[in-house]
Amino acid sequence: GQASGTDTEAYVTPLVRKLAAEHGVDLSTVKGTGVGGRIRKQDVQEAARRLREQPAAPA
Amino acid sequence: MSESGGTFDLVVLGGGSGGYAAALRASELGLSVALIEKDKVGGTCLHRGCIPTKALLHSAEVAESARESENFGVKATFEGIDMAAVHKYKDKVIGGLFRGLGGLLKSRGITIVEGEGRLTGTDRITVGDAVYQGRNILLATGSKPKTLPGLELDGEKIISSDDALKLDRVPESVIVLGGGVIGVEFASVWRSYGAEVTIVEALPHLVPVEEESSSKLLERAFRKRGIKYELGTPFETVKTTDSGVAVTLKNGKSLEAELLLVAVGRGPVSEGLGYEEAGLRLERGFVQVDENLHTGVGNIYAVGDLIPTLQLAHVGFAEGIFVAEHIAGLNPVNIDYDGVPRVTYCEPEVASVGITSKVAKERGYEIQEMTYNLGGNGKSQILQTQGAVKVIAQKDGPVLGVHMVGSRVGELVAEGQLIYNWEALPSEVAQLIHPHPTQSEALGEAHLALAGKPLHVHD
Amino acid sequence: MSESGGTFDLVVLGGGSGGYAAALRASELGLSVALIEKDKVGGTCLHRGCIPTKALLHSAEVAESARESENFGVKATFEGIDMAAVHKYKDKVIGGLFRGLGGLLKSRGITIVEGEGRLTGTDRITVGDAVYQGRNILLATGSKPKTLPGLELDGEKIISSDDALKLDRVPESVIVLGGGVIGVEFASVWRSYGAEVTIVEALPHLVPVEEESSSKLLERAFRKRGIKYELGTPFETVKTTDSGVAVTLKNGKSLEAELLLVAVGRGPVSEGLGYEEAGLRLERGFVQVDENLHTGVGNIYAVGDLIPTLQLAHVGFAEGIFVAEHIAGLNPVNIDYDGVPRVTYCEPEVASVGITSKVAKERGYEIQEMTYNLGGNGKSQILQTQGAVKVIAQKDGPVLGVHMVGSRVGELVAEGQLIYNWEALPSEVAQLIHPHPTQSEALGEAHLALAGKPLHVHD
Ligand SMILES: Cc1cc2nc3c(=O)[nH]c(=O)nc-3n(C[C@H](O)[C@H](O)[C@H](O)COP(=O)(O)OP(=O)(O)OC[C@H]3O[C@@H](n4cnc5c(N)ncnc54)[C@H](O)[C@@H]3O)c2cc1C
Ligand SMILES: Cc1cc2nc3c(=O)[nH]c(=O)nc-3n(C[C@H](O)[C@H](O)[C@H](O)COP(=O)(O)OP(=O)(O)OC[C@H]3O[C@@H](n4cnc5c(N)ncnc54)[C@H](O)[C@@H]3O)c2cc1C
Repeated sequence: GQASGTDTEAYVTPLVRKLAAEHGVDLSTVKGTGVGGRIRKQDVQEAARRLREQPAAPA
Repeated sequence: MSESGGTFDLVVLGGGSGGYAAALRASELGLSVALIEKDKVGGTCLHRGCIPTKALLHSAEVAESARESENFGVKATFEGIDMAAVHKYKDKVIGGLFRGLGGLLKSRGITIVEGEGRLTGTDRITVGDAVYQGRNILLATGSKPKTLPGLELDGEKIISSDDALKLDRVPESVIVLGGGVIGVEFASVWRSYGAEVTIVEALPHLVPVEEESSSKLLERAFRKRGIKYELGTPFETVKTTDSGVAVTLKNGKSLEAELLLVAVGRGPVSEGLGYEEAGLRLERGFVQVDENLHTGVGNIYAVGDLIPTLQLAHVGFAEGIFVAEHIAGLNPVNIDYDGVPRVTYCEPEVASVGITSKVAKERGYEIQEMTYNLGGNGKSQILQTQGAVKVIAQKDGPVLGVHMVGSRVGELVAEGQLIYNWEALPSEVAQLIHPHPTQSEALGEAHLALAGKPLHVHD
Repeated sequence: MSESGGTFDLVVLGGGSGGYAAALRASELGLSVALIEKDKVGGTCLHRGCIPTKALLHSAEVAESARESENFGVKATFEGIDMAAVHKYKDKVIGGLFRGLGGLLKSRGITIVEGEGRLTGTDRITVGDAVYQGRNILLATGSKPKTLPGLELDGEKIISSDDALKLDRVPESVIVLGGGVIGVEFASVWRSYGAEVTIVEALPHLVPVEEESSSKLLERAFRKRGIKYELGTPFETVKTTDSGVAVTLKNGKSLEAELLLVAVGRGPVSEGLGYEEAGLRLERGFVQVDENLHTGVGNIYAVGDLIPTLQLAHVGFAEGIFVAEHIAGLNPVNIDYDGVPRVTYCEPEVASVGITSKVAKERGYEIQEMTYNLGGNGKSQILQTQGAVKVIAQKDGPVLGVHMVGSRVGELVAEGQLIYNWEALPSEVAQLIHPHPTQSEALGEAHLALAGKPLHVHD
């Protein structure tokens, strides 16, 4: 978990994390374009756009 | 016979922090605004509150610095306080800000009405003969010092904060009734000025709404400074004597001093202003509002110390801005009052944002806490201040509260405000190494430790 | 004959900010660590840098406060500086932090080796007869004062910051060569102590790497304080005289003073340590590394002032932590050096984080700027400090830089650090009303204005 500090997940900022939650974006699927591979707001917005355009999965 | 003062998109009653912030924001949003003020724009905060007290506190800091100068290798002699000069300094600061505010209100095209207003209908406020009609009304008449039943202020020996700010001398000794923000700030000033000070607080701690560990650190610091206090001991009576006042407490103790400052809280200014007649709900004098600060009557809103939210200037600002944006149709986000930073500017300062560990537990959170002692913080050692930064986080979750004690920590709570309100995880803060050597590093260290990667932290 | 000092997961050469932070973090992560230090753990920062200079700056603040006390209604007389007592105070602060750090390193199980080490292979460091073998090696030998070609320091009249920190008297007059961070800090101290000070800077501004408006505000403040400066005028020669030094500048001017402080920068400590022999790339003495702080040779890393990144203690901390996490396989995020806060602790302070408007334009950003003058900030008026907070944002985008000048603004940059690194939009900051009355409100006001909702802002 985050509290242990030994995670290897990419560093995200709270503002990015919030944006991702708002758009239903799974951060582990997003590739960061920021310094050192940081996930930026733009990356989340881009992922959200692709999610929206992706055809609904067949039921 | 009444004449028309005109019709406005917004008529604001009271030009304090809440009222003028609403007026400024509404005018920015293109609304026509009348702002009615019977005394001076800027209200309590500028003229009898935040600003004058902080000026006194700064001159207290200068006095302490001179007194302790030899600890820092500086040869200086402290000779005393010149209250006339203190007032000159204080009034100069107030005057400059007052002129700035007046110019600002004028430049935004706000109609300033000088006079005492009264709500005379759900869409109108009357000032003398003139009626100001508002498509929206904002009540922001603020607050005034309260006292206890049977305890009468005489303005001479038994005084309020208003009187204390005008005092022309440093008293030999003072009893401060009330260990809340206003009480401890005056206690701190007078002690630095050389007075004997005793605080009487009915609750078990100074600044009792703060995290208990902060109260305890403040108490320890005050004890070292020679500020006495009686905690958990309600006041019983006071008599004025030739030389001052004689106070007795419920526990039988009696205290004497030159002055008694009554700082037991502030009550709303809502009487005789037509509020109840217009159908507003009042409780203990406070105007009741919904989450949009609407009173439930017509288009009448209320903000600031008049409503039962935190009595802070920046809460007034935030509420005033909220109402302006709301009536302009901007759909602003409701204020999260837990996320409002609180600062007590005594020496040492106490600052916090978010919730206390007690409240966190009441709300059912599983929490982690980390207290970083300022003893490990280089800059605090340089300032020779003691205290701590305590950070409370939800287990594996975001920061829920930041609680600090120490000289100058009031400036650190702005960072805490972002952390709390942006729901940061300790690891997200820990990623950013704070500038060395600053006091802000203590906040960084606490987050590093909570994130499982302590840096300058002893086990 | 060499004996074995043992084999460790990490052998660190140099116990300054970079080296000891790496040692602490690595030991937390379960690695075995040897830390080799020839002098004292804590390095430059603790013994000859950050901490002692800030102690001098604080006693300078105490001196100024006493000198200006009457402006605040305090009767106090400033009589002078007692350098012996200043050193006692400074050494007490250093001593306390040094003991704390020593205890910390010991409690984490780090093997501390006292002695001068040398890289004697790609996986070993030799100290005297003992060889310390490391699965990973970290070089953190730091930096030392530089001088100009032909300008020799004598430690008496022509001195470095190391000498300046030991000076047993307040000089009558000083010429400070170099208007960067170290130069302006000493200039500020000595002026407060009563010396005549002239700064000579070859570039057109003091603190030339800062936003130009910050340099100009500092220059204005220094002029008011009676600190003289010669900008855009390179140094030519210096001669020592009976009474001090005689300096000539390239523009023909000549200056005399009791002392010349040479503060033209610091160079890496990398000579004669076996670095080149091991195949490391050096440029102007700096060890070259990749984005993971790896030297390209074996498992050898380098951090801190030894590599050509920002020469700051908290950069050393961040780099040290990074290397420890990297070799432990944690895959840490690379450091964004633009996001490192910078503070210059002279009076007034200069602080910044993010990029300057010049760099923003070079990178092709369309930007918006807002400068909030501290004249409108209540707390700054109470402190009687002048300056400004400038915020640079991408047009319709996040904040790119925060640049501040004023007393005590160094503590405000921690909030700026979150804003920049979290790529906050001005509107996201503007949503949060800062505590009143604090200096942090100036940062809030700048963001409010950038977000199109100015509060206490004159057009
Ligand atoms: C000693 C002291 C220290 C304080 N320190 C701080 C601090 O450091 N930080 C902080 O955040 N807060 C502080 N406060 C609290 C802060 O001052 C208040 O929260 C703030 O002023 C509330 O703003 P307001 O607009 O609601 O009311 P007020 O500021 O009280 O303004 C109300 C205004 O309405 C006017 N008015 C009232 N009735 C009428 C009428 N009928 N017609 C026309 N005008 C009318 C009054 O003249 C007044 O100007 C302090 C308060 C005190 C007393
Ligand atoms: C006057 C001054 C003021 C400063 N103020 C600030 C400030 O306010 N804020 C800030 O962030 N930065 C400040 N700095 C910069 C800061 O001190 C440095 O960035 C920081 O100390 C760099 O850390 P380091 O670990 O790379 O090197 P250093 O701190 O220089 O540590 C290197 C260590 O390696 C040891 N060493 C060297 N060679 C060997 C060897 N062969 N064997 C064993 N040990 C060896 C040295 O004895 C030393 O202890 C200041 C610097 C100076 C000079």
